[in-house]
Amino acid sequence: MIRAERKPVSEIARMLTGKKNVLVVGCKTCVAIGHAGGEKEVSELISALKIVSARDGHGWKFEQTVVERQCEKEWVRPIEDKIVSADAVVSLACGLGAQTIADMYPAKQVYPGVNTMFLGVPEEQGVFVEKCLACGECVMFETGGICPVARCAKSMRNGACGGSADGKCEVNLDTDCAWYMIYERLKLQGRLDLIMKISEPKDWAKSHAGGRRKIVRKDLLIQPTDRTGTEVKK
Amino acid sequence: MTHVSNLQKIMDSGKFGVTGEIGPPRGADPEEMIKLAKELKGSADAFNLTDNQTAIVRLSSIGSAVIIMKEGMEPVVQMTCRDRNRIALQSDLLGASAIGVRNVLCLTGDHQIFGNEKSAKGVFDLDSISLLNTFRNMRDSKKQLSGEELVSAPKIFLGAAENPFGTPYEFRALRLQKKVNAGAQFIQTQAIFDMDWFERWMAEVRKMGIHDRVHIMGGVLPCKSLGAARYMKNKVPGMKVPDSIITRMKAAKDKGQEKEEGLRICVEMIERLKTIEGVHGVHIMAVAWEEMVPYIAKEAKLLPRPTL
Amino acid sequence: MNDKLKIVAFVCENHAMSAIRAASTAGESLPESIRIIEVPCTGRIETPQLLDAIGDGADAVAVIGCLEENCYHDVGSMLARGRVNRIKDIMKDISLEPERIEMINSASVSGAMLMMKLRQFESRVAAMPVLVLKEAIK
Amino acid sequence: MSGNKVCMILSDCQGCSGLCRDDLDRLTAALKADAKSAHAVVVKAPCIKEFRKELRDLPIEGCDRAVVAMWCHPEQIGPVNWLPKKISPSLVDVVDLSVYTTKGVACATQVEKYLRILRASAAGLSHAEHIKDRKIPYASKSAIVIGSNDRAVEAAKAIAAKGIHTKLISMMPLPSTKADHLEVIDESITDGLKGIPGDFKVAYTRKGQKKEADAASILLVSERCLIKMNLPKDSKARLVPLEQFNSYSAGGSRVNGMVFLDDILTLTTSADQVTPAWHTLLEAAKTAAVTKMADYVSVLARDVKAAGLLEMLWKEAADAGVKFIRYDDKSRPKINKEETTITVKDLVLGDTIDIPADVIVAPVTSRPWEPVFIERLSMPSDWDLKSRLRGPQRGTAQSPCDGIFLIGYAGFNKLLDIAEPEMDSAVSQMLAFMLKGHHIARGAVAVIDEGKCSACLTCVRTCPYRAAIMNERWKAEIVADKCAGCGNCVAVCPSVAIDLKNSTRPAIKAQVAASTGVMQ
Repeated sequence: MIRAERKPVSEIARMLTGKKNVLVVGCKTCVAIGHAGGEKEVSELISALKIVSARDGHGWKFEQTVVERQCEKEWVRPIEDKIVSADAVVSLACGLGAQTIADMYPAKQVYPGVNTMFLGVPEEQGVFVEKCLACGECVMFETGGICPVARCAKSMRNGACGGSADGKCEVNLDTDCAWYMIYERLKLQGRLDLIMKISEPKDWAKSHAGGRRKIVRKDLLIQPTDRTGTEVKK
Repeated sequence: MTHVSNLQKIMDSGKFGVTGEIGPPRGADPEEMIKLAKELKGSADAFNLTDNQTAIVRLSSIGSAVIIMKEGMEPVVQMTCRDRNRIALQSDLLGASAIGVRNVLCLTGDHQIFGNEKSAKGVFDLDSISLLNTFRNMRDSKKQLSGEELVSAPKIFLGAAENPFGTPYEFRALRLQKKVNAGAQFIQTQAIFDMDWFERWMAEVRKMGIHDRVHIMGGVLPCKSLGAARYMKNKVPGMKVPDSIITRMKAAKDKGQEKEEGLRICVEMIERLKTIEGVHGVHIMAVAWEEMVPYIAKEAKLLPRPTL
Repeated sequence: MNDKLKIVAFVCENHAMSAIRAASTAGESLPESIRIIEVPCTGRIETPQLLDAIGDGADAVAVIGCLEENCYHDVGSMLARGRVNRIKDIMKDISLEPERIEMINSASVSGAMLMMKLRQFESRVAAMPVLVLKEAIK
Repeated sequence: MSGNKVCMILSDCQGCSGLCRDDLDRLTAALKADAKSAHAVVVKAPCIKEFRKELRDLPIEGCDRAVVAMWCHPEQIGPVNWLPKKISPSLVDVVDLSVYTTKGVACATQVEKYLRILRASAAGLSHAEHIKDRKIPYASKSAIVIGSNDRAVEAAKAIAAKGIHTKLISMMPLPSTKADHLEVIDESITDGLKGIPGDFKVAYTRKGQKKEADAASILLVSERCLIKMNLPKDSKARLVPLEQFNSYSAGGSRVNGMVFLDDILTLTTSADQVTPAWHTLLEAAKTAAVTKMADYVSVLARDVKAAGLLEMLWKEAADAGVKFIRYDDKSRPKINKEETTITVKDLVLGDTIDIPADVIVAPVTSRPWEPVFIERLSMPSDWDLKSRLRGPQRGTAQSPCDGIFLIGYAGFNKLLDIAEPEMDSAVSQMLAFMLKGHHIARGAVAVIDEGKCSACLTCVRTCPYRAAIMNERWKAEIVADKCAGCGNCVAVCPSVAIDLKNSTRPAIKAQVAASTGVMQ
């Protein structure tokens, strides 16, 4: 899931200087489960901001709410009243949620309350680790189900580099070397031939390097045709 | 096969090759480097010019190459994938070839986190193996990575580095094979301190027959002090320094003796490298102690360097 | 604004509360500024509640739980420590003294020692500049 | 319905219950004794299915309902239509006891819980709704003090003086002590301890004979817990425990000489085993030297262990001006009464020298964990589990098991002025426990709002009692009988889906507001 981390309260407080009615919106999906922007974190942020407001005399008035999925317009619309009556909206959802509100209500000032970090899994209670880079071209079929793009510090396609020591990455000695793991995994599966193949450089055009990406599922489109029978382009 | 560089000629003719290493300065003034080049001239067949080593901003590798070529020395230009994407790498190769650089060492590069620009975006568009493959195709098939034809091909002797001491250990010889398959013609290894380990690795390499297809140059690094040896043992990932080396360094009474002992160990390493089947040369990495290369080469009876 | 110090103490009803009761029976009285809120376990306290105590006008907050290695509910005082540290970070971040919130652990038989710690805490808080809140929190 | 006779079938196929023979027998006997269940049958078979025929032939007189209890899912045995015809399948209550099994809880506690559930079923109540806070009266009215030293005798006397029958089990022979309600069992080795609060059993061996004693509550007094940390009379030096060095250093004024001693026992007993807290000691000595707390800072030690980190610390301390002096066990340092000095024979120089010692700093909490103690007493298993999981920990130990009180069982020596009030406190707590007369078994209190639950598993991972599980709708659910109402799940739930009946959010909020005066 999408992992995020709350911005320092002082940073959020600076953003809100001069505002009056502040709406803090959480999201019940990824960031809630990731303990970054669910109902609990919304309450926590407001409690902290209230202290700042009371001490520095900002006069903020808070309203709080959480939506099921902030990245979807239909879920945001029910809280329209609250958004409209606020002069600042602090979104504790990931970058997607914040932008959904910002795009729907262009006149509103929407502030991110979290730093969206990565796509990761909970390794244990309270520990989240990155495992996918959303690069647009999954290569795990030949790396034993371990993603070298996200899990190798240098995103190498032909590892392991010389800095792999005792199976750990030189960049962060707490982190396992992805290519060490790939080698061990492929050995276990009896597929070491895969690692001997010289892998082609990645097609980064499929990632963000190719510009903003978009997926269109034609079969899901509710798309009228014009009189000649050709699809009207959306 | 035509020989494009002196280094290639020497090793192809069966002679023991020697390379040194020069770390370019952290400024625009070349004077120091020119002075050093004059001192080092003749002590090795070619000199590596590091490419922003450990991600510290320095005078560029190709720029340095021009400077030492003016002094009549042969450069080995190091190229890392950390700072350039495939466009820049291919363009720099063409540029290097055009000004007469003939030896290129392809590296993935140290991670930017170790350097003095920690916030930099690491490019890592390619890695060392795909870089080798790309350069080989540019040279042999006159094709750039996308498949498009080049107007003219670069002339280069391609090298790579390999670390026999990294993990997974059993993969290290295989990875060398991978690099050779990708086009590496010479290999400079990570600094060797554990010679027994290196010999075991070489035995594996020989078993696979790779030593006939590539010139392996053993890397050696003279230790300046006991502290330096300890640092390499404990702090540098992927480096193996056996306790025997530490013990020997410890026996030294003062700084001067430590230096002498460091040099002595280095010379002994080279002597031993010469006896290993499949090792075609030595790469002397006298980091921050470059002026000692002529001394080491002399002591290891590598001088005078042959001219062909 | 407040001439009298107010310290809100969240106290677990197991070992920590027993310690306070035992000390009281033995004739020791709680420092005057301490107001006790009994909770089933310090692990039940959530971060907003700790912040709200400060926001509501308390000068400091103490979370008093079992000894970590011997917590009545196994994990409670460990989790509470984590939350107290999280609030300390927030306090630092908004330029308040992180020492205003403290985790105190006590075994039920160490009432005297707990009282001593509370008195020390009170005097540390008393030495801090007065926290002036300009607005009332709603 | 509750007036009808109930047949109780208890299936312990393949020993799934994990109960030992005795405990199972106890459970059966208790069920049999219940007037309502005419029959309590324990079936031991590979599976209850195998025994259906036998069950059909059970001579069940006057029973028209049945409770089938086992430790697996009811689906395993299918519809219960194999009981005597008189019992209609709709009146058969199948109870899966495995749901109520808490790992690491003493068998006796577990049996007590099962009994509660089965009795509820027999009474025709659904087990979940029956589980509320309940009072369990103590089975025994006496108390046991285990320990051999003076403190133990004093504690036992104090308890007996309140009219509670008290047994003092001591390893050592004790001089005859006469007091009302006090029974001294000396020269006895304690073998084991089991039971639940209010009903403990202590097994001991006296003169080769194995015996058992009942008690509602137990006080353990560790032998080597108390150290009198007194300097010779008239000594002008000040003694500071190393553990309190920080608070001392905050306010201490500058003195002439400060001595750091490796172990306080050097001055008090002849114990030979020392495990000095080197790290703390060296840090403290360094601090003292660096901040010039004394003109002359020295460390007196039998052996300076210098390796790893310590080597650096040692060097730093020496660089800061700390003098290191080694002494021998044969010639221990002596405090001079008249002057504030210590006389010590320097092992290295071979000379006897006087060191200025206005302040003496020594660790008092450096006793090693006492394994003998754990071995001798097999504690209720939940405690045992904790010790195994966490290993020896430092701190005033209190038993996690209600009704057992500890003094000095802390893996370290304590100052007398700390230990004494603790002893008084433990005794008064024990008396309070005895006065209550009953033990409260907690009921279910955490409730999950399924609509809010995002199935994130946080509560499942956190619950110390394994009471939070995922139900068949893939939402979290609290197994009522396992929940102890601690509220740890409430605080970790990111979706605010759980609330605690006895400590709700509004209640805490109101309490906070009231205590800060916002309400007025």
